[in-house]
Order: sequence, then structure tokens, then C-alpha cells
Amino acid sequence: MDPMSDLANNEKLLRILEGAPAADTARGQQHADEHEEEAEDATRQEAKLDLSALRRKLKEKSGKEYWRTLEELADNPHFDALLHREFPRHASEWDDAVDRRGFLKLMGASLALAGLAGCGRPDEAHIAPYVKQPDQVIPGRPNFYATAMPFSGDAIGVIVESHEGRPTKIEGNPDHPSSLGASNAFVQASILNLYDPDRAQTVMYTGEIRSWSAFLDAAQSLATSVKATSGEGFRILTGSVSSPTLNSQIKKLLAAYPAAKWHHWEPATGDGPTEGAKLAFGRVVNTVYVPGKANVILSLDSDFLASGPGQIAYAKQFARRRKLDGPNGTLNRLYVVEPVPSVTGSSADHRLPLRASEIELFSRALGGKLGLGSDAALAGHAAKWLDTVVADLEKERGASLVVAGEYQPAAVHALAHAINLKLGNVGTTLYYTEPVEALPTGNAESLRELCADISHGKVDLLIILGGNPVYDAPHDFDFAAKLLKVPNSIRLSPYYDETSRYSKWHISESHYLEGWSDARGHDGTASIIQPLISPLYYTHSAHDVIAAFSDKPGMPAYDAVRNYWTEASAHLESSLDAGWRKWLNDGVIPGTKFAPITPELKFNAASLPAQAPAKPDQIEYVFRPDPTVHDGRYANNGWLQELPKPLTKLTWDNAALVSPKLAQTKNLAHIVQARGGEHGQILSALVDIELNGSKVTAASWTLPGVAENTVVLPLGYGRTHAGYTGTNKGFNAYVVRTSDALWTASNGKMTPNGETYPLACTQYHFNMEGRQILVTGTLEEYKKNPAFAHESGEAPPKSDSLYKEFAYPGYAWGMAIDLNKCNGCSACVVACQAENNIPVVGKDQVMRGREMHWIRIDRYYTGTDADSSREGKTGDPSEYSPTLDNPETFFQPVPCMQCENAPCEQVCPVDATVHSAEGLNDMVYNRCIGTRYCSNNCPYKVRRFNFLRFQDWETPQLKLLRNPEVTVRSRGVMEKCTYCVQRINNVRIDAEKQNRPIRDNEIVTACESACPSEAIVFGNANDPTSKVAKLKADERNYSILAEINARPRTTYLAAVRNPNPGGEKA
Amino acid sequence: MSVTQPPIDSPEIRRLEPVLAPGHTYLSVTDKIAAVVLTRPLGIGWLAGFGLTFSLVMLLFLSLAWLITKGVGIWGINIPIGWGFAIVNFVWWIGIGHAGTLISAILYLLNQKWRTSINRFAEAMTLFAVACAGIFPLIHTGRPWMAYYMFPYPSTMGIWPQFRSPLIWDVFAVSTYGTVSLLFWYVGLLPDLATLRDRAKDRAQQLAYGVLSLGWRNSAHHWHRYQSAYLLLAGLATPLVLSVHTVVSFDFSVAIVPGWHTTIFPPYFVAGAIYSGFAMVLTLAIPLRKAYGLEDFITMRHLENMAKVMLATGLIVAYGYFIEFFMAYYSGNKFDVFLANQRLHGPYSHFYYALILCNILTPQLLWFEKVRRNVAALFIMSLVINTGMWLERFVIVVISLTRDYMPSAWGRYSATFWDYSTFVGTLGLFVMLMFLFVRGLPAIAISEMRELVAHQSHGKGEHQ
Amino acid sequence: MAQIFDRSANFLARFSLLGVAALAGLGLTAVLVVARSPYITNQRVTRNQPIQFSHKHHVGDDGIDCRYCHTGVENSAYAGIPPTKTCMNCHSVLFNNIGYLEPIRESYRTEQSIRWVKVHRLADYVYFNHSIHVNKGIGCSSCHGPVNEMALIYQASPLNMEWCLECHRNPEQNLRPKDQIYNMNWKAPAEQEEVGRKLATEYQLRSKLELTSCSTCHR
Amino acid sequence: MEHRPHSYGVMAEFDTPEEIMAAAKKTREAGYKHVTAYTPFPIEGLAEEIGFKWTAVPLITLLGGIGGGLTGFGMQYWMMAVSYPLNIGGRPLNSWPAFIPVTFELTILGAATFAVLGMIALNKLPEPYHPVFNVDRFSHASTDKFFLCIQAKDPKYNLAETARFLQGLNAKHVDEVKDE
Repeated sequence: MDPMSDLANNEKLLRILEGAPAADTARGQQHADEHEEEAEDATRQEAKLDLSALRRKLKEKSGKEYWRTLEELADNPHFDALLHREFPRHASEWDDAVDRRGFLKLMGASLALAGLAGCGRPDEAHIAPYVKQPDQVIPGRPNFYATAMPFSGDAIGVIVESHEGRPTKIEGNPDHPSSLGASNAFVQASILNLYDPDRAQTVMYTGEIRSWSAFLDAAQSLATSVKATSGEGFRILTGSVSSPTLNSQIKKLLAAYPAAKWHHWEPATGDGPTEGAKLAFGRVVNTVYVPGKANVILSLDSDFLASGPGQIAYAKQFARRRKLDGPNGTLNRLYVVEPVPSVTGSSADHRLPLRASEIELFSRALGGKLGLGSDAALAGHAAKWLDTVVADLEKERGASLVVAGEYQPAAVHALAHAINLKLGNVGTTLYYTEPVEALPTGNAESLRELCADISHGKVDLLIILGGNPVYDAPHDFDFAAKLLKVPNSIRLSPYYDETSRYSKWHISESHYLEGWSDARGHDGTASIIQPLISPLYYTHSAHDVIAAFSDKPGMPAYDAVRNYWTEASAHLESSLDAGWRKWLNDGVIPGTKFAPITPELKFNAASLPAQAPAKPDQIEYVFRPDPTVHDGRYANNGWLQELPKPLTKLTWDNAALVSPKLAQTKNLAHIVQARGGEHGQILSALVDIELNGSKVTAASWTLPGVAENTVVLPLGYGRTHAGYTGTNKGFNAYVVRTSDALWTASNGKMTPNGETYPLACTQYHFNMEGRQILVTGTLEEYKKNPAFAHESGEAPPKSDSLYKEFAYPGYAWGMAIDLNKCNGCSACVVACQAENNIPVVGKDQVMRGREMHWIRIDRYYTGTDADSSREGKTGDPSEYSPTLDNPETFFQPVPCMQCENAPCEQVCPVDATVHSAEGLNDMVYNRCIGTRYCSNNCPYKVRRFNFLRFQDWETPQLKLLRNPEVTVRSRGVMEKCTYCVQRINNVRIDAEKQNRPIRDNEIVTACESACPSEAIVFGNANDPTSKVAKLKADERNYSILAEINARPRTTYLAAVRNPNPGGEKA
Repeated sequence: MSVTQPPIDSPEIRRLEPVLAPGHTYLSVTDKIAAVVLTRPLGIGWLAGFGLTFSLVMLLFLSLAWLITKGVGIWGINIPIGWGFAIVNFVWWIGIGHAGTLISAILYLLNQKWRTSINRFAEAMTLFAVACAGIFPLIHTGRPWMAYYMFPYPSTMGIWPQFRSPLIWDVFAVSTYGTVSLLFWYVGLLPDLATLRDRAKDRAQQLAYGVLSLGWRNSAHHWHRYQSAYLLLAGLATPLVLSVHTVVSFDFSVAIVPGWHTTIFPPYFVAGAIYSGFAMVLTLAIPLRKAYGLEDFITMRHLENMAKVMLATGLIVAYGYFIEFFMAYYSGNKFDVFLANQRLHGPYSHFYYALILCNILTPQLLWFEKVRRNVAALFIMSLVINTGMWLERFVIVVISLTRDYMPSAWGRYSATFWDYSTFVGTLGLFVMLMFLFVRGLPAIAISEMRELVAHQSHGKGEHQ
Repeated sequence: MAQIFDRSANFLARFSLLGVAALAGLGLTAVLVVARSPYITNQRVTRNQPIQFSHKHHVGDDGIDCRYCHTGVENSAYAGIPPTKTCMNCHSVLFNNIGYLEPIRESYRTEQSIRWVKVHRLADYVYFNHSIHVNKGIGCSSCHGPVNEMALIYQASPLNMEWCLECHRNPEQNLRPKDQIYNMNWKAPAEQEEVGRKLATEYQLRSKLELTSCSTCHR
Repeated sequence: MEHRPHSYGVMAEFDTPEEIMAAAKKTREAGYKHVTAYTPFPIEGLAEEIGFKWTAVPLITLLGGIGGGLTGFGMQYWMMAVSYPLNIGGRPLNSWPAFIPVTFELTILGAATFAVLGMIALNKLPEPYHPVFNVDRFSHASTDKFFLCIQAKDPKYNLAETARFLQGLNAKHVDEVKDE
């Protein structure tokens, strides 16, 4: 259905917010309603006011009036903002900002306020009901709307939970082929971008606020002027456009201005696929994989499980083939060749670390073995490894799959296409379609042309839609200087960022939850993007900007989308008017999925030009998007900044990743700091990296599994104008990136500069000290001994207990996590953070070991010989051991274990954590006095403590974000995973009202629903037919450290890998 | 009672000098001790000492204010190390608080004459130590203003404290211990307050001591009930003293943290407590007797006896350390073994070795009479042992938490400025209270000293 | 030696000792009593509303059903405060020009909400759900009191945890037949004991253990 | 002292414990009933000499102890198992072993408090005013002198007689204890 009906304008929306009653956002704090008013103002206020003026104002006041005035002023979002500039937002950072000298001042303030609060009764709270209540809104019950999140050339269908008009949580859309109901960290975190207080809020011209109409006028005059030259000097620069409407809008515009050009630049999207397709088929095609059908998969440096279009769908299909029912079950087999350890590589059965440049050699060799005529020499180990792969691939003709990584050159892709055809995989494990991408030419080339034109003074009107070229364009383009040359530059962006500062016009871009649009998924399926909330600020969409230059300036995006689909729906089974509501409701437009095509191969592997032989001792620098902030677009997203990166477990920083061996030769040691320690702060050596005639200083990080002589430079950090959260974090790898070496560079120099840098690492220690924590085995071992998971430790029999067991006659909530499926992607961590109002604490606090994630993902390397119980050994990757070159990597999500014999409960002095009748380990925040005894006594260390006031209770936008079903925890209380008790209760209440038992899968925890690989299953363990009960009955099912006899309700299914029996290990 | 007992008559006892220097009369002891309170003017030393400690107390208040404003996050604690200095200090102070009541109660029951001249300020010390200790359990909580949840009162929430938690046991143990020690101390003071009342010259003192002494008039009937009450108190305090540190040790031994979960804890905590308690008594007694010329009352014999007690308890503590390792290796529990190794080789091993040096090696010097009878040496040693006992608690609390079950969650701990300032602040508070005490109340039990005089001057002659 | 104190001091001393003890005891009890008193629970406090809406008139005299305005009560956590539209349904024709109701009309014209003052403020951290209570046989008046007699609405029950538990421990005492839920004048019958027990089984109430689990109300 | 005689009694002063013991003996033999002794420190047997039999302090203490203990365990049992039974880490509602420490502490607390309060009450303290303080030399009672006082309410009492009798016990001083 269409939420716009009740969200006509801000005023109404925000009244709804006020309407959200007692349970709403800021529980546990008095002035709820005032703050909600702030939110209202925040959306309207425009005037710029300066701090000095305010100071003057304040001087005139005195005494009680003074404080009152402050409160009034605090209602003004700009004053709020200014304050925040002075005292940064997050509690922790705020901590840093306030030095001890400021202490007395503070004391004074707090005392005065305490005085105010002390006298009299708490202020009256208000309820502001609707004036006309929209039919589908029942205050207190969330509504769910389907839409889609566009993400660099792809779109992920999502379902958004909305509380009285506030979107609060995003889930995957089961009906959408690119989501299949799951999501990833970016999708989960995108909701925070919507409420980011640092978003640009207005139209600006050279730094001055302008009105939208002013822009429209300017646009029209510009349009007419370029019209004269039929668009000569008119350029449009976009990222990859997956919106058919926008695509056609631009095309129409170009038709109107024949001489105008459309360029595009995606810093983190490889040209491999397009160029490869051109090389192989002479045309651009879109490749859709069907990993679910493949028994053997070979990834040539492709992280298809966690990046690139279709990642979620692929992860889901792949995981389903990792489902192991009983000893007779079968598993697919994954071979990965890659220079950089990736999520995909970590779940491989065989992983071969090869330098980026050697991947092509490997592919050629592979092609040769499969009789494609190409050839290349491989080193001993790699050669043996290759033989195993070839054997396996040939065995599984038609059911195998070779995936080339998008950062690999065209040749690798062409070879991959050829091989897949040769193996007869096309049509089964993969198929080709028309490209989803609107402008499928090389990124760098496209941008190079533009720059060339600019420097030749050919460009006088440039529209930049999204992206951030000033920050992320190859440094040899020197885009900033170029942009200044352009007389009229117009920039659409959600932030007033690096590029906006160099543009004449800045248009603030709406969040995808704020406006109408559409987008195509990885297989072409189109969805209508419908707004969940009317824009919080004066923001606009790309559609609006393009329209501004068309003959219909000011045409709403809604019309643009409707217009496009009225035409486009001609060939669909249902016309727009017939289908519209259904499209919106389902989140997909039926019949828009691209039909498979069969391009014919115009590629002869033998004719490939000989590749320059690899120089093994030359260091290679590999550029990759960062796992959490991607190409930098999420730099200002606190959730993603604080999300530990899957393999390094670093937060708030990127680092130059080096292999243990290289670290040893360069002697880049890590020093574990006493403050925080292994679970917090590591000092790492700073290195100067000189590359392509430019230089950057980066913190180094030793990462087991990085290919020899390879240095990985993650992109997306070192932003200078990202906003409060993202500015000046990490180092900017773009500085040493040039257009001719976008992904792999050599001839660089890396020299330690003798200094060190503190990195916030949430898990440094990587081995299990021989404890029964993460149990793994191979398929053979499993078939031989299905109960292998239980050898390392068993819980003592219940009969040993002197106490009589508590009975759980009703529901017994439990969780089973299949370690065979978990690939460490960390979507669950962010999902949990979004669902449960978990605060961001900032780098300093993470370095003190105080991050608040309710679910963490532990990363272990098996087969390593570092054993810290031996003298001197610290299990420290910076202590080189050969086993660290290519260790087997496993991930283990660790939420609260909800132990039946909970050690935490027994030691709590005030009954703040007790067991519910359904076996939940309840945490009662308002009873907690914060002794932290429970955390000390928790063997799994899953409890989190509010050491300071971590929650941001001032920023109005963040209040809108909060999930009203979950308490916002105050300072000094313990918290932890609750199995999403709010979801349990809501479902139970509905079931009880109908006097029926809760059905299996009716309750889905946040982590479970986000998980792309279906690794997490929650349910009623008492019901033998439930999914969770079946899993717990599996012989692989074990509980961590069973011998402690805490009897966790969260249990794990041992990981079983499927290495080739005849094959090379690793 | 004590007076009836003939002195144990054996060569070595005779070799020892008496617990009271010869030549004292009822009047002289009374005068000498009462004078400190009533007539002696405030010395520059006292003023300086008081000033210094007072400023430390101000530092304490500052630290607490900042703590309340910001939260326990200003300390070095984190996950997994949820307890840091606060709990270390708590256990340390409580330990120190054990000597006083122990001396007064157990030595009284064992009828040790030498207790008389030290029990009074030892008891005072106990009270002040318990006061310092009491601060920490309160402020270490995340929400101190909610700490009253720990008391069993009929709340409108209809919910009660959780009596399986050792922290609740602490609440009762410590408060009981505080109360009983106070009563014990006050009862002991009654006759002396009366003495001060009667000897006070100016009205203010008369009123003050008059009120405090409740009109005590040394009647034989009073004495009779007094003595039976005092004896009963001693009898009650003895098991109490032992129970308190046992309960404190439960905070750890009841938990399942490797390095905490040990059955040896209760006895060896108690021994440790007495150990540090006596060390602290020495630390205080030696300067005190010097400053106020009380060498006649606190004689070499006292110091030597206390040294012997320290040696004995020190050995028990050493045994405790040994048993921890023995249990770890003998049981073969992989977590305990690992932790044992951590203590020896882990990142905090230097603390452990320092602890061994302070608590086990240094005290061995006490085997030598020369050392035992050397005031300076004893003083230094008492300081060393106090340090050692603090380290012991640090090792137990912190090291165990840094390396528990999940390697992925291992961490480390380092104290912040506020950790230190709070600790130093309580030290200041403790000493400041001591300063006030010696000037406000008789630091030595006068009436008991008179008994000693009687006992000495008339030998056995006095009773038949 | 002269007497320091006068004879009267003896009485004074003893009296003051006992007095202090007595005061301490009294003080403590006082605190506990006050904590349960209307002063703290805000019981029976009427608030100054933008429009002095009379439940007595609308419910008592006109006999309007609760659900006519509080539409959410049966399927949402919140009973819901009626939108201005609901008022206007009648008041666009009834009393449609008396000044007393101007705020409603204004709100309707200007699309600005009426800012009612909250009367029932549950403690923080408590997640009360109206729908489950009315669906399991708890009537409005069990908690809200005789709303039909309240000229100005006020909070009838203490709304503290003790009070909640009292019913969660034995709900039988308050269970009503489904058709009596919205009856303001319902009085517990003499044989409420077994009626309640019967209804409890009919409504499939959860066990006391479940009803008094912390997460039943706290999250 | 309900009835207030003009004089409280006669008080004799001695130098040593031995002397006062002897004197007390003689006084009792002389048939005096209402006699009190004042000594700077407890002297074994003196109280008995002047006819003090039995003290209730131990009994009171015992009662206090028993009371404290019962309260302790009762309270815990009631709160944990009756008032609000909760499943705490799978431990039984009545985890009696865990209830022992508090029970013990409260036992001690009860006993100790009763012992002290009992002693004070039985000694009729606080009593800041007392006739004996009227005697000038009485301040020595808390220092170095030993006093024996025969009270006026004694049937055998007669100011002159008694004073002379005390003189006879070679007291250092004999004073009348005035009580106006």
C-alpha cells in the first residue's frame, strides 16, 4: 500500500511522532515530548545562526531564566548542531572532548540542573493524537512497506518497518530475487544514514543557502544557454545507475541536447565484467550465477558471497548447499584463488593465496588444462592445486561454476566465460542477460574523457549525481582542480562533502526511504522505490535534478516514475494502473526479470597476448573497497564504522594489510596495549607507502592469508569532509591510486617510518587454546564419526546435579547456529544494533574494550601452532609461523547463550538478571545497579556494560531512529542479547489473543532474519517439529564449553568442510 | 578474668621484657595516656600530617564527584575485566580491618596480656579501615544511587535482593562487622571516657566526655556486667572476624572464573587479612609510640609478638599460593592450568613476582630475632607487606579476569588517573581519621593499663 | 568533684536515646508509606486539559462505548487517544458553535493536534499492552476505576509493580466474562473465586510463573 | 532513686584493691545490705563481696542471637521462595546453603547488639547525674582510688554510726554523699 497518503507533509508526520505514546523513543528520560518537538523544528528551521550571537544572548540572561533559556535554545536544532560541533556527539568522543579542566564547569552545570530537576513533580507529558487518523495506522502497531535499496548498480529488495510513520528497521524482501528475505550490513545500516544529523539539509550555492526554486530558475537559464549549442559543453557524471526511470530521463535529456555527454565513475566497481564480456562476446552482457546448482565452484579472486551484485542471493543459494542433513548428506565444494582473504575465501574448502597478478596466470593455466589453448607456467604448489581443481571441474561438467572477480582484468573474465561454456555450465549454474547497468563502459575511461574535456575547456555545465569524485577519483586526474575549471557545476549529494565544496551548486540528496524511484536487481527484476517518510530536510532526488533541465522542471519524481512505467508496462502482464498497488505491496514488478540470452563466444584464449611474467619478489599493492564503509560512502555511518571488519576485526580505521611473512621481513610488529588489550587496543607500525608518484602514511596490519609480497590498501577511509563520524578516520588509499592501476599496482615502496598507531581491534587472539569453542571437521571425518563434535567435551549428566531441574513445560526458546553456513559477513551484528537500539561508542571506547554489540562474530584460525599457554607465545599474528601463511578461517557468531544454569543470574545481588518461565535469561535494566559481577561470571563474555552514557539522548534525529519496542539503556546498567524478547512478546500476545500456540518461524530474531546464509535458527526447542529442535537433535549440535555445565540454549552445529580427498590441503 | 590468671612463668617469658615498663603507678599511666588527649598542645607534626591527609580526602571527594558525573567509565575497567581497583581496594581495606577486632577479641580470649596496650587503636584502625572499604562496594556500581536495592526492604516493586549472590552476603557481613566492631570499641572506651570526664579541666571537655561516658561511675556492679558483656562480645567477634573475610573470599570462590573458583580461598583470605592487619598495626604503632613517647606501654615485646604473628600468617598465605598452583596442576583442569601459567608468564607476571617477593620472601627475615627487634626494619617490612597484600588482590581480581574461558574475549587492564586518585584518597581518609582519633580519644585502654599496673605491682599477691 | 550535669540530665539522656531510635523507625515506615501514597503514585490527580473533557458525561450519561474513541484497545498496545476527527463526528452538529469546544474545531481547521496532558504515566521500562488484557478478560474499570463517574479523568490505581503483580499472581480475582469488559459498573460476583477459575481456563491464561516472569513486562 | 533522702550514703576511700576487698568483707559481715564499691578497674570478687549475685547479660545475648538467626533465615526463605519465587540460574527456590552466611551474620549482629544494650540498660545507663559525683575526691575513682559506699536506704544505716564504722576499716577519707 501507499504510505504517502498519511505522510503528506512534515507537520503531519511529526505530529504522528508526538503521538507515539509512552513506549516511544526516549524511554527513561523526562522531556520526551520537548525533544520530539526538536525533531519537528529540525525539519523546518533554515536560518543560519552563529554561536557568538547565541553567546551574547546568553550573557543577558541570568539565574533560573538562564537555564530555561538554554532549554529553549536547545530546541533549536542549529544551536543543537553548533553545540555538537563544540562537544562531539557520541558519549565516548564527548568524553575525549571534555578535558579535566572543564570538569568544575560541568559540575556546576549538572548541579544546577539537578536542582531544577529536584524541585516539584516531573513535568507533564503530552499526547498529541492525529487530527485525522489514516486507516492503516494503528498507534502502537508497526506497518511494513516494501521498497528497494539501490546499491552501486544493483538493488536489494527490502521490507521496512515503520512506527507511526518513522522507518525504524529494514529487513530483506523474500519476494525479491536479490534479497530472498535476507540482507547485508549495508542494507541494515542504511537506516542510520536516513537519520544522520550530518546530512546536508538544503540547496547551497557556493556555500550559501538557496531555495529549491532558485535552483530551478538557475537550471532553466543554464538549460537555455546550453540549448543554444545543442548541449555542447554539457556533461553529466553519475555513479552506476540502476534506476530505469532515471536512465530514461537522462537518455531523454541527452536526446534534447545531442552534443551533451554522460560519463560515469564508480570507484569501487571493477571494469572486469564489462570489459571481459566485450572481450569474450564482443558485447556487454550481465552474468547471473546460480551457485545453488553448482557442486564445484572455483572463484578466481571473486568475493561473490559478500560483494558485487547478487551477493545476498548467491550467499543464500551457496549456504543451502552447505546444509548438511546427517552423515549421508552432501556438500558442494568451493575452491578460491585470491590475494586478499575474503569472506568467500574464508568459507572455501580449498584456498590458494596468489598474488593478484598471478590470478590471470592461474586462469590461463586452467584454460590450458581444459583445452582452451591458453597456457601459463605455475609454481609447484599452485600447479598441483590446479590439477585437483581441474579434475574436480571436469568431473562436475554442467554442475560446476567458475566465477571471476570484478577486480580482475578482462582476460580473466573472458577465460572464465570460455571455461564455463566449455564445461557446459552456461544455462545451469550461470546464465547471461542484457546488462542491468545503464552505461556499461569502463569507469576510468569514462572519467578520463570527462577530465580531458574539462582541461580543454570544453565543459561549461557539469551535473554530478551522487558519487564523490573529488575524494575518490584517481589522483592522476586531479579532479578537484578540474572541477574548479567548470564554470557551472551542479552536485547532488546527501552530504556537503569533498566534491560539494568544489561545486557551484550543491543539491542535498534524499535518502532512498524519502523519495520515489525505481531500481533493477542483479537479474534485472525491477522494483518501485516508495518513500517511507517525507524528506526530513529540503532534499531532492536525481530525478528532480534531471527534470530541472528538462522541459518539465519541477516534475515530481513520482510522476517521472509513473510516466516511465506507464510506457514500460506495455509489455508486462499488468498495466501500471492495474498493477501499481501490487507492485508497491510486493516490492517487485512481475515480468521485469531479464530473459536469459545466449551470446556467442568470439574469444580465442590462445590468441591472448602473452602476459608479463610475475615478479614474485616485487611487492604488489592491491586496492579493495573496505568491507564496512565500502568506497567511502558509508564513512559517516557509526554502525558500519564500529562494525568489526570480518577478518581483521578492526573498527574505525582501515590499515594496510600485509602477510605475516612480509610483516616479519619488514618487521612490522604489533604491540598489545594494556588498556583494552587483545580485545581493544593494538599498536601497529606506521608505514609510508610511495606509489605512482604519490605517498600516503598508513597503519600496517598483519593479516594471515594475504598472498606473499602483497599489500592490501582498503579504500573508503581518510575522508576529509564526511561528517562528524567519518572525518579523518583511517588513511586515504585513493591518494596513491591512479587510473592505469586501479586495482593492482607495483613499483611502489613501503617503508616503516618508525612510528606506531593505535588500532581498535575487537578480537586479536585467534586460536582456541585447545578449548571446545568452535568445533570443525571434514566431511570424511564426519561420515566416519558423526558425533565428532562431542569428543572435546561434554556436559555432565543431569543426574549428577544435587538440585532438581527447573521444568520448562511451555515454550523453551532456543537457538541453533550452523557454523557450516556462517560466512562471517556480519549482517547480523548490524541488524541486532538496529533492532535493539544499541549505541555506538566510538573508537576510544572500543580501544578500551567497551563496544556494545550484543552479538559478536569470533574469528578463529585453525591449524595454527601459536599456543599462548606456552611461555612467550601470545598467539600473536605478528609472531611469524608458517601456519599463518594460509590458515583455515572459521567464524562463530556469539550472542547470549541464554544458559539454563546461568552463572550470571546466581551472582546478581538484586535479581536484575533472572530466568523467565520460558528459559530466557531476562535482563531487567531498571533493576540493574551495575555491579558487573554477572559479566565477570559469564564464561562467554556476551554481556555489555554502559560504562558511560553511551546513548545519544540529545540528537532529535536519532530519537526518530529508535525502536520503541526496546528500552534505551541508561548509563551504568548491564545489557545483552535478549533473543529479541520484544519480538517474542509481540508474537506471543497475538497468538494468545487467538488462543493458539505460536507457530514455528513465527518469531524471527533480528540476526536470524538478516542472515544471508540461514545460519541462525531460532524457535521453540520443546516442539520436536520445530526447525530449531531438529537442528539441536543433529549429532553435530554442541554447546560451547559444555563441561562448564551452564547448559546454553544457544547451541552450534559443528562446521564441516568438504576438501577434495585427493587434493592439496589448503 | 585476666587479673586472676597467674602470668605464664617460664624462662623465655621471663627473658622477655614486660608488656609494661616497670615503675608505673595507677596515676602515672592514667596521666601519661590521658594527657595526650586532654592537655598536650597540637604539635606542628600533627597539624602538618592532618593537613596533608585532609587534602588527600579532598582529592577523594573530587574523584567521587567526577565518578558520579561521568560514570565508572572513567576507570580502567572494561569487558572482560569488570572489576578493577575498586574491588582490589575493597578487599585490601577489609583485610586490614581484621587486625583490630582480632587482637581485641581472640587475644582477649586467649588471655594475652600484651594485647592491652595496642587493642584500642587497633580497633580504631579496624573501624576506619572498614569505613574506607565500605566506600568501594557502593561506588563501584554503575548506579550508586540505586545501591539501596541491595537491602531487603519492602519496595513498591515487590521484589527483593537475591540472597544467592555473594555481594549480598558482603552487604550483611561488612555491615555486621562494622556495627559489632563499633560496639566493641565503644564498650571498651566507656571507662576511659569516664576517666577523661573526671580529669577534664574545661567545661567543654567535661560535657563532651560526660555525655559519651553515659555517666559511667566505675561501680563494682557496672564492672561486673561490663565484663560479662565484654567477654561475650569477644566471643562473638572472634567467629565474626573469621567469617567476614571468608565471605569476602566467596565473592571470588563462588564465581566460576578460573583463578577465582578455589576452595582454598576462605582460609587463605583470612590469614592474609590478619597478615596485612598486623602489618598495618605496626605501620601505625611504631610512629605513634615514637611521637607520643608511649614506648613504655607499646614495648619491644609487642612489636616482636606482632612480628611473629606476621611470620606465621605469612607462611599460611604462602601455603595458599602454593596450593593454588598445586590444585591447578593436580586437577589438570585446563583453564586453571592455563591461568597458573599466565600468572608466571603472562603479561602481568611482574605483578605476580613482586607479590611473591613482598609477601613470601621478605617476611622470611622475621625468623631472625635481630630483625624482629629492629624497629626500623619492622616498619619497612610492614609497609612491604601491605604493598604485597594489595598486589595479591590485584593478581586475583585482575589477572584472572584477563584470561578466562573465551580466548576471543581476552583483554587487559590498566588503571586510570581516577583509579589511583580514589585509592590514594581513601588512604588519606584512613590516616586522617587516625590523626583525629589519637587526639580525641585515649589511644591506649587506660583502665586495662591500670589492671596491668595492679597485676605487676602486686604479682599474684592480690587475689586469693 | 562537682556534678557536671543536673539531675534532669538523666531523664533527658534516656529519653533522647529512645527518641532517636523511635524517630528512626518512624522515619523508615513513613518513607515506605509515602512511596505508596497518591502523592508519589499520582493517583486521583486531575490534569488541566486543553478541553476539560468529561468521561462522566460521555460514558456515564451518553453511554458511549470505550472503543468508540479508544479504537486501538483491542488490537494494539495502546488504547489510543481519539483523533480530532472522532470528536468532530458528533460535535460538527452537537454544540457546534459553543466556545468551549473551539479548540477542537480549531485543531480540525488548522490540522494541529490537540495536546492532551498524559494522565496515566506508567513507569519507564514497562511495556504494558492493552489488547492482551482486554482479550483475556480484564475490564477497563479493573485498572482505570469508575471512569463513567469521572468528570475529569484521573489515575485510579497506583500503577506500581506491587499492584501489577498482585493481579498477575492471581488474575482470577479480576477476570470477567468477555461481554463485561467494557462495562463500567461491573462488580465482582460473590462467587468470583470459581467464576474466575473457570474463566482462567477458558481464556487459557498462562501460569503464574509465566505471568510473573520479568520479560513479561520488561524488555 | 524514687524517694529522695537528704543524704545518699557514706563513702569511704581506700588506696589499694586489697584494702577495699577487706573492707567490703567486713561491711558485709557487719550486716550492711545496700553497699556499692567504686574502683578504677574491675576487681575480681568485689561485686560478690558486696552482695551482687547474678547478671542477666548472657541470657539477653543468647536471646538476641537466636532472634537474629531465625529472622535471618526466615527472611531469606520467605523472600526467595514465598514472596516472589524466581528461577535464578536453575538453582532451587530454597537454596539453603546459600542462605547460611546471612543467617550467621544476623545471628552475631543480634547477639552483639543485645549484649551491649543489655549491659547498658541493666547498669541503668545513661545516668550522667548521680549523687556520688557530689563527693569531691570521687574523681579519683576513675584514676587511682577505691571507694566503698553504704547507702542511706540501708536499714542498718545511720550517718554517724556508719561513718564511724567505715573509719574503723582504716579508710583514708570518709565523706557523706549528699543528695540534694
